[in-house]
Amino acid sequence: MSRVGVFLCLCGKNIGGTVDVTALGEAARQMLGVAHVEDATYLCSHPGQEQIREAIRTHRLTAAVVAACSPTMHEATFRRAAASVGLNPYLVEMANVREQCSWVHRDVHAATAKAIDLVRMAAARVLRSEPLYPLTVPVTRRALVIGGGIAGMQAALDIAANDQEVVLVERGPSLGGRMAQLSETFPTLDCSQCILTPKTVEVAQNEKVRLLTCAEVESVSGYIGNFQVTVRLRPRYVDAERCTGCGQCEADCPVGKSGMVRSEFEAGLPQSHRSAIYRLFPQAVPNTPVLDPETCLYFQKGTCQVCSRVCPTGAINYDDQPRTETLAVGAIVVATGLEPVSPGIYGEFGGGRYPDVITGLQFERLLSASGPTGGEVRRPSDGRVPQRVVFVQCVGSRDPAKRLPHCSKVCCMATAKHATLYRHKVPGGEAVVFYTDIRSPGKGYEEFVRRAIEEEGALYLRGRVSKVYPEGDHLKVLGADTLSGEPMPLTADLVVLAMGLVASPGARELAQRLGASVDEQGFFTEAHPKLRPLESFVPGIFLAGACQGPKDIPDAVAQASGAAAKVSALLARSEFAREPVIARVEERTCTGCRACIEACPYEAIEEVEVATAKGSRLVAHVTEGKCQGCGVCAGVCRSHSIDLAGFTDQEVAAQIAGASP
Amino acid sequence: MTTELHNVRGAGEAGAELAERAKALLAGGAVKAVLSWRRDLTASRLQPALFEDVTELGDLFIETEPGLNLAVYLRRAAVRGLFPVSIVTRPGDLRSIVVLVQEGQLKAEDVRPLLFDSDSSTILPGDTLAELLPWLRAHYPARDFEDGQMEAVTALEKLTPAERWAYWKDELSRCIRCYACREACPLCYCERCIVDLTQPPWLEPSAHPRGSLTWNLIRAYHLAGRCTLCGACQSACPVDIPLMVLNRMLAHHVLKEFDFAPGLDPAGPALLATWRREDPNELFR
Amino acid sequence: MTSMAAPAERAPATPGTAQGFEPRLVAFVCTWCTYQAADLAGTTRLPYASNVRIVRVPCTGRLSAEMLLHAFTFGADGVLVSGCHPNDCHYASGNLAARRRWIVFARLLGFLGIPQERVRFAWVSASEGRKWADLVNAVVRDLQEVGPFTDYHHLQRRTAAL
Amino acid sequence: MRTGYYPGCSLQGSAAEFDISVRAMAEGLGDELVEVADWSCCGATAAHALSRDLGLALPARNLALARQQGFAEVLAPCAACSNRLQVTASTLAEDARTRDRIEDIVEMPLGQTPRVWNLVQYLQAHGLDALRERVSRPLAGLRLACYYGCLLLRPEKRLGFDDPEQPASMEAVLQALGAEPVEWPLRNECCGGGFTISKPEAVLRLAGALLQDACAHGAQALVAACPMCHANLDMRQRAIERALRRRLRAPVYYLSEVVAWALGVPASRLALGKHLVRTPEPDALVAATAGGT
Repeated sequence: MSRVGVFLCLCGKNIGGTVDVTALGEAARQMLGVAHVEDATYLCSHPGQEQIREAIRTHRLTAAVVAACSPTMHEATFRRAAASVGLNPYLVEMANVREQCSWVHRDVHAATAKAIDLVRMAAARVLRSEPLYPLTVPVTRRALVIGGGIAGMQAALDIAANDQEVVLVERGPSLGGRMAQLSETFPTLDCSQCILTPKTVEVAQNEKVRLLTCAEVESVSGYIGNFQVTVRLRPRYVDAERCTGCGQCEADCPVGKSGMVRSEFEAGLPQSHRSAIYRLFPQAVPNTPVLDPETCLYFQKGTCQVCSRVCPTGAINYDDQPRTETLAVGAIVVATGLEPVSPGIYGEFGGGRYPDVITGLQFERLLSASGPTGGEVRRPSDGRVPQRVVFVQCVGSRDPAKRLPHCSKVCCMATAKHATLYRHKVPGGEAVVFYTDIRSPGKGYEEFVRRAIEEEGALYLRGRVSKVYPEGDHLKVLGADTLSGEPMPLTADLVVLAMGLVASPGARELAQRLGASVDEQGFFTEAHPKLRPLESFVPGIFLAGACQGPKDIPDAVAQASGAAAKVSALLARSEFAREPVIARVEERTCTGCRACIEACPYEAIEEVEVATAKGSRLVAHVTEGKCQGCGVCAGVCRSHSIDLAGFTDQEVAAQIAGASP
Repeated sequence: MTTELHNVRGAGEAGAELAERAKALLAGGAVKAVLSWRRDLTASRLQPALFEDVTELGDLFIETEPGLNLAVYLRRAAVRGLFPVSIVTRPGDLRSIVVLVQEGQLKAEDVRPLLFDSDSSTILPGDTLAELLPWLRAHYPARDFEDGQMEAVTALEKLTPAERWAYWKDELSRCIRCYACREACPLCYCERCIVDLTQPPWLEPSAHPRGSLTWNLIRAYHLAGRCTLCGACQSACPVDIPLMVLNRMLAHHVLKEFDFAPGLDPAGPALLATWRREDPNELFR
Repeated sequence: MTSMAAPAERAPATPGTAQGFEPRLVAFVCTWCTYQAADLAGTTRLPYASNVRIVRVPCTGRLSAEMLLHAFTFGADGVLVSGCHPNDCHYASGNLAARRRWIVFARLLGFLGIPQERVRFAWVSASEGRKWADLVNAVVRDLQEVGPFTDYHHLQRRTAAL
Repeated sequence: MRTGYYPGCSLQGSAAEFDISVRAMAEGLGDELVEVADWSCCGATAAHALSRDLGLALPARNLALARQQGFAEVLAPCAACSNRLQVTASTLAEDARTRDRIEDIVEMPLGQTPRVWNLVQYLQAHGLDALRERVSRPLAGLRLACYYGCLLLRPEKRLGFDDPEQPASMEAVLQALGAEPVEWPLRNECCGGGFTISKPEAVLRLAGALLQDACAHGAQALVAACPMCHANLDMRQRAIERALRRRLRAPVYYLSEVVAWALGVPASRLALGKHLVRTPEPDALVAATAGGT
């Protein structure tokens, strides 16, 4: 039979001053199952804790109620004390008679009466409690990083630095992501490639990192510490073992010579083209070219085969096949990055129909020394050097009408950089910027924008552009200066749209495979907007970089390192313990109505078949690793066949009943 | 044999057609049995019957009055053993079958429903859920709240809380806790009904008015967003508690506030297991 | 033990209050927001009506309708449910799932004639200690207006009139 | 085919010729337009600015009437009318609570409201191929500038039959008639409609820019589908010419007029003479260009 010990803390005068602890003690002695009552001035003190341990031993207590401060304050303290003398910590219940009683009521009589009820409720509850034991979940000590951009590479390198294995999966043919496409980076204007290349090389050479390119996550099962991930590898048609990266195939490919295929890496600039067998850019890692069957003459017309003829090592393999590989990992880092909104949805700017209205990313390529114009700013239409460039900000940002209400965060800085670099390259040229607000928080950012305005002489006009259309071989830009309240019609040679940023294509599908969630722009939702920004809702799946929201390079790198730290902490031990507060199903009475499955925010419940006298039936089954213990499932179960350990129906009912004398 | 069918209650010509349709399914081997009604001359009302033999189909009748919902038998082992079965339904009955499918209690392919629409007193074409759902969706939930049907609800809503309380206290005080309502409802399929749970005793089992109040309250609540207004519970109640007033009130508000109507989409969500950000928030301060 | 006999301090009772009646209020609150708010009210020493008895659960989504009725069965004159604001749920959406249930449940209670003052719902975040104190005072005041829930508590005494 | 017809106030007054040509056009298409009995004000353009419910209730009454009178589709040629009616219909369709409130106000059941069309949507619904087949007087060689204005296209969320920023639906109609629509950038810019009384000088500037741009892109005439636009482009054109010190004399047709003409409706049944800028029959314009003048 259960013997509950009740421990009353006076907390100096904090409780004792308002609650008549003597009366409380007398009342407690009358309560069902209470075998022992004692008080102390400070139960949380060492002597106080010792007092509890002593009482548990001598009075052979089977459960304890501690009437003191808030459990948020000292529940852990008292549970540890009990555990140290062999009493299951989950059989220690606190009655919050300080924060929720003595501190909020002045009348001694009323406060005491309430304290008595609170202790009775706790005692009744703990009588119904059962011992619980921390769950231990085994951990596969290997991480998966999805996305080979700067964030993904940083995460992979940091995890590897902790001597833990990493598999880095990149959808494209090589590493680098968006950063590889940038010319210079704000606010320091150092060349993007130059600071990126060492990282890509480091990733490729790190023996703890396994790099899979042309690879996509196909399916994910399992849970924190124990994921099974199936990766699909597209054929590259080039044998990486044999390829020396000489580039002969690329050079001789007739598709390249014909110039009929625009380069995705060059953001589809009309001046740009690539071969059917190509590398995104010369320093690409891995340096093995990839053959694109969509544009390859051999795959399309069955002719050509030039690449295999010119390849000195016979590395070309037209029969290469797609394959899948299943990986066992303990943690996953999502670093799938972002993409610019398509200008196609902005008819007022020509919807992509006017060659000299280009996106910021295309302008980056025009500025880049490795770009199609060798770094000279030339108009796509006629190759002339534009004498006036109009930059339009917030195209696809802060635009609820296009269901893109968010600020894309980096465009203000990117535009200031574009204006600056344009002025450097075309000294006589005019840079006009239409902005909504200039947002430049970040080290040296505001100074950078000011420099663009004051030293580089970019003309900043606050207002949105309502329309752009060709007029002769110029562009008419119908802008407005909302500060002077005047319409600002301008003539320009080139218009650069600072396109808003959304999650990279496929993010939504990936989220579904991972069981994670994304917002309307496809950005992954973090577990808590303030306190858990590096975690997804799914335990063991972390977020790095722009997949969680628009970010500049330093932010992406910082978040990647943070996510990596969390991964390393998880992978540090071969198993990890967690609170045993999880849902459990009474299979005998579960009818398999699926309500709990639908209600679970974590996809932690599934249908399983159980044998019955009449054969078999489907019932709900909780995956311990996934369950977060919210109890929403228990709240919807009509037959109360699913319950929440630590907050069982029995415990809650007893606590409710305990509220009445 | 079909000649006898012309005096089917309320069904008229439809009866003959029904027998033919049922016969086709049974004879063709598409189903192993047909769940319908049989006229038993000794009984005052039609009896539910399971026809396994084509030759017996002559006794097959349609109960056109709302009442027994044959879907309730679909959880009987005897019937499950004969899946796939054909079952004669009225719209409310058929929708309860949709809910059963949605809640994983039944596989769509196990039932070949025949749908009798008393408004037009016709048997509708089609004998699979897929074929019949479009018709259901075209007519429901609109038909549930046609003129007259909401009168009892609105009348009560016009009263003061005290008056409503008095009304229900009186109505529910007649409840003898026989649970006929539960047994008659195809959606009350819990292996262990909450009222039979003794630890904790959420619902007081004894038939005193408070116990009966909580029982009827929880019964209605557990059917919120599920009840398809077939009327079986009320017609089964020996003391004539107006259960349908509760059910219809909830159905109406569920439709208004969540734009939700049950029994029209076997793949749809369950009302109380799901949510929308735009759900009304007025109740919360 | 007559624990409820004592008067509780609060803002001056509103006129028409059933004199001396101290309602019993059972509050079901979530661990992450409202329970923390109640603690905050304590640490900032905000006095409020002592009639409330808190039952802590991880999330308002954990609660079932039966639990609320249970409180009435065990003598509560009113019930209060409170958790995180709609988009702040620690468990992503538990409170949104709960919101639906309570809307339906409240409808039902209202239709049966149970005054809305007896079942109250509110979002109180961890930072809203003041809101918690004011809320409890307001709810208790309303309960004093509608008086004891004897209607319900004594129901079982009346034998069924068949 | 039998379509409900909601003329609205303009078509009974300043834009009578719009009404006349729409009816003639419909006849030419073999469609029967039946005026919605007891129709009342649509609330444009002031009501929704005063009160949301008023702005919804006024159109709602007309929708309810049309429904009662058994119309599945209603043609409201005036861009403002069709705008208000469509905005209301879709608002009520997606917001049950507002609908209940409005039903109480108009004291009529709204239920499934009829589909409302502006002139362009009406022609689209009719099918451009069907239209092409009925053309008996193709407008070959006629360079027309379609002017959209604002109410015809916006709000996109509610009307959404064309991209407000790059509209092309009227051009498609003209192509079906054999004409040569000119592409001109300002075709969806503001004509100053709202200021026509309060700030006429704004109208002169804005509408003036439109007329010049259209002419600059080689248009022989403009085509509009909105009475307000038409008033600003046609009625005020003399004032605009004075302000610009430039002779424009650009005829402004209603879309219904050119369609009706192409369908073979005799000029006698169109009130082209009611326009303030002399508006010749389309073929006269073609002849003029053919004659090289």
